[in-house]
Amino acid sequence: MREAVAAHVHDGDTVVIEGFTHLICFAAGHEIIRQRRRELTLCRLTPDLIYDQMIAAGCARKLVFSWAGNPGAGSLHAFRRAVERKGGGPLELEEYSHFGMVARLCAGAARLPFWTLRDYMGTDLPAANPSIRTIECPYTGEVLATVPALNPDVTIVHAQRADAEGNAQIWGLLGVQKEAAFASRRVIVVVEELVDQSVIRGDPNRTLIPGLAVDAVVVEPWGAHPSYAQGYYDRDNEFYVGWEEISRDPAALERYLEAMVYGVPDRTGYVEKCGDLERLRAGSRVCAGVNYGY
Amino acid sequence: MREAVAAHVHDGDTVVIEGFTHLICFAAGHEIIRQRRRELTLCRLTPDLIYDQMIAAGCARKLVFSWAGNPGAGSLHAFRRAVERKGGGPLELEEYSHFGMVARLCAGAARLPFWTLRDYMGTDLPAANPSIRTIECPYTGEVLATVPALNPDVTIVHAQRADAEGNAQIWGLLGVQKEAAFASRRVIVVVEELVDQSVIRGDPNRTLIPGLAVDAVVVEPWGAHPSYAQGYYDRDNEFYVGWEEISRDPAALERYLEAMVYGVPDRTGYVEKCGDLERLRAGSRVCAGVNYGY
Amino acid sequence: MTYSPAEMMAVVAARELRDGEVVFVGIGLPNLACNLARATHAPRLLLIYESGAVGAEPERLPVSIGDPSLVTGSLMVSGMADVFQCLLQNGRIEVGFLGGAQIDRYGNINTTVVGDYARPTVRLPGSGGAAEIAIHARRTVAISRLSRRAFPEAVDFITSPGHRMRGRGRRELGMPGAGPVKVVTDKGVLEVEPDSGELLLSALYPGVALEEVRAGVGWPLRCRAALDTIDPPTARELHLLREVLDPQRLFLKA
Amino acid sequence: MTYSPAEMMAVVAARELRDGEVVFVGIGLPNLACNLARATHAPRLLLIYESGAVGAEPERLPVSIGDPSLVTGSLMVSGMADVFQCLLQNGRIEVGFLGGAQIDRYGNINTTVVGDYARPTVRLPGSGGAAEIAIHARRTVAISRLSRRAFPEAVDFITSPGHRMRGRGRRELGMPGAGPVKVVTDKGVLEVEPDSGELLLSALYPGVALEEVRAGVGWPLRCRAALDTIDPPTARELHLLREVLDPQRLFLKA
Repeated sequence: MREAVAAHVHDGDTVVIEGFTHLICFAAGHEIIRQRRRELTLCRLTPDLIYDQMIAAGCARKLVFSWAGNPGAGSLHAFRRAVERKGGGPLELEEYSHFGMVARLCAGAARLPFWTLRDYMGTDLPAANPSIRTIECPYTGEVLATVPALNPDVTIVHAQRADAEGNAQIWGLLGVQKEAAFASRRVIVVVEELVDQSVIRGDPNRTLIPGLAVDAVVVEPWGAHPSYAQGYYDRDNEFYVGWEEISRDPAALERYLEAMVYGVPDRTGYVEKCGDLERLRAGSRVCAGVNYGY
Repeated sequence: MREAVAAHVHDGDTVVIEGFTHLICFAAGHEIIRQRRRELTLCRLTPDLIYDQMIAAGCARKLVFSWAGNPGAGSLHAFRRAVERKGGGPLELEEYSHFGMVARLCAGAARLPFWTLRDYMGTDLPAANPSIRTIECPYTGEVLATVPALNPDVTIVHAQRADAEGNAQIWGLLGVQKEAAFASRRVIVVVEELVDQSVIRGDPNRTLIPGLAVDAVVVEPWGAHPSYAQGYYDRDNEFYVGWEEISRDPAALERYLEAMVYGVPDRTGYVEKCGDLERLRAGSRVCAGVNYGY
Repeated sequence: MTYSPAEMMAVVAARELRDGEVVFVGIGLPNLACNLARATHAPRLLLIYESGAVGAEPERLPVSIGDPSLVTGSLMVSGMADVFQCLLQNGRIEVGFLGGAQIDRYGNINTTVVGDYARPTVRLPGSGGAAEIAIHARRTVAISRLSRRAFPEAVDFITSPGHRMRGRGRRELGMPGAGPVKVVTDKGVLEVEPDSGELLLSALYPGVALEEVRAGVGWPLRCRAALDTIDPPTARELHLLREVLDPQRLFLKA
Repeated sequence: MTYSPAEMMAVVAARELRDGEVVFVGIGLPNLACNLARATHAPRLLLIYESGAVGAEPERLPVSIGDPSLVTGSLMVSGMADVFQCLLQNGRIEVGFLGGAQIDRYGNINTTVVGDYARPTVRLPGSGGAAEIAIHARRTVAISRLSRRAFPEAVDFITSPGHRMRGRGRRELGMPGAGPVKVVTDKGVLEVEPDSGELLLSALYPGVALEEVRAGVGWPLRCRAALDTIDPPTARELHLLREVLDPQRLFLKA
């Protein structure tokens, strides 16, 4: 991870770490904090705890997003302090809805300059964000919304497994990882397990991101904690609930970063310091295979 | 099948039977021929033998397509006779490239009136088809191609398996079946196997079309023959090669339809008359399952 | 039998759902309402989460819309591009649930900022999928507790459009869905008046006085000509909520 | 060792491929060329079929681009929307193969009609993915046998654009890829002259006279200043083609 972040994440980059609740790569976020990257434009539908930590650590110049809360538990207070100018920031915002962010990545993945959607009429979002525009249908004359393509410098995707060439398989929630990877100039795939290519070739319909789009593969078990990896470990909901108290207090947040990010050399160190993660280990619900014969 | 076609396919309808080489629902095409539907607008990327048969049988008023050949074996002669005015037709054509047809179904599935693509510059296709137009990007000013949405009256998709509500799972080549189903007013799913819903729920990432988009489920083993169903049976390549000779001769084609379509009451009759289909039965290449536990 | 306002809200929201409908579910009370409906009068309700889980039947109470229990045993997992394009924009969602820090006279909802957008007093999470749910779901049901702060005459920021936005109506703006036809509160139900687009009181909960509702609304609330009667939660509904659906009282606290 | 024109064409096309490249493969000679390259100098060539099979390693000779053997054991199966948007339009395809009934002086290819579009003498299959492959692949290689009919001065219909279309160049028209930089024929190789966009003869196969090539081209074919030398197929190449890749001579007949 150290080498991958050093090689592919630079100061000033536009960075996407995707994963909708599922497979959020905290391991990569922490390494970016440790390497003290600055002036990043951070993009994610849901900034989640990981971007709250990166904002608190001073990595971010700008946030591009659609829902900035702590899912099911409260606020992202480092984010709020920055935006409400209560001791944080400044932090530039570029705000969409989920569909708008998804559409931006669809355009990026298709290498089109924009994407069309039926959205935003009657809302105040276009007034808050001049990048939300309109276009007229060449067939019906209808006016539809557009958003510009998002083509990040680097996208980091956490996957359950990949081979050494980065052919990555994901099951459970898929979010916008495929679109983000194809939209990006560089792609880091972080996996719970590195598998032999025969595992990938055994079930090719399960592959979400092909190795041809991947620049680095990093093996990092528990790399999504406190988020989750279906079939590997559950979400650490206690940590999400507890984040409310940590992030509300800048000193507590700083202590957290000191202890769990700056204070450990790598993900292995983090996992050791977390203590008993085994309580989150997934139970077994293995599905049946299908026949690829002919 | 008889009831599903009677209920959902009407004279004058715009009909899509999709499946790219894989899972082409000949069973549905034959039933439409048997029920003597007329004035249909037939849409498919690759008309293939099935639309050649439907054109020969007089079902089609118009063909919307992007590649009209007999893959790996020759021509579709009923189609050619109609277009070349050599005893067939008239048959109206609306012609795109594959990407254009895919884009039309993407727009239809998203319920947008058009789709944008970077295509057709320098080609004679827009001159041949005035529905291929352009649009100017509201961000960069670039001029890009557009195609209009395709929203068929009815789409027929063949799948390996579905539950009684039509939640359909497909593996192997996926083509544009998902987009066609979502674009369509009505959807018939034809399956090799009807399975208990627990099979579907056991591996939800394998589901391509949800039951909420499906109007009828028909169980028709061997329903894609002479096309193939991965994991069930191989393509009957001899039939594809032999079609060249049948379709070249209008009388031979008529004899074929009499024997194998009009001359059998249903798919079971067809399968019996085909004789030894077991030679096409798929070998076993069952993949491993994945863990959905948490 | 006594019951809490949260329990009543979950029950009233559940009764809004018809069997077989396709529902876009949020976490918390909407999720409880949907699962209560499934356990009572609407066993064939189809639950879709914006995370991509379709036909979820979670074996535990999901703590987020991306909970793994929503995936395991579901009918389909869609990528989010399909969720928004093929399901929501396609018109497949019959009911959507919305909540918000502010709901105004015309059903506009604000989940973005309190105060000015550029220098907000309180920065809220933002739209998520709420803007497009409000536009595309065939109808939406909003759930919110009454207070003058939560029900202002006009919201500070329109995140999710209601029935009149700066004087313009939904049809004029080309919105496919009917918008927030009902608002389920802790004291009664508001419903839209079709012509004006204004929210009117359509029902009071048992034992609630009209003045209690008016005290929690920041505009001169009008009442529908005849108010509906709403039955209190049944013993079975309360049993399901308390013992089966949310035994730890995660979302039924107050 | 004697060899057929088809064998020579497969060998020459194979040698055009560099190890590690991402290739959009067609059926027939392009497929044989790719698999020959993989078996010789380019083991890491990545084969993508427009049907959606990525990284295919078929255990039998595929008879169509949708053959099940292309799926079994492949690295990924993409839906066709992803094939065209995320792979081709995205710029991930480094080499595309094209064939056609007609190829003209500027590399334009016709697979649509002979004669007038509305009343064709011969109706050909149409574009398939050829139009967008010609536009987006970083470079394309065309394969076709020489004849005056197949190589007219100007094609009847431009299905896949070459280097000059009705007087306009690729860059002017905004095409991302370099187009058909080489045409592999049964007698020699044509290459584009960058400034004029015209196809020139760049190499003759062993034992072929210039006049034989000129006889199969419908315009006054110019030659590059210095012609490349092309080695005949090696014994190993012929062995692989004949014994391993197409033992039934499905595509190597003539």
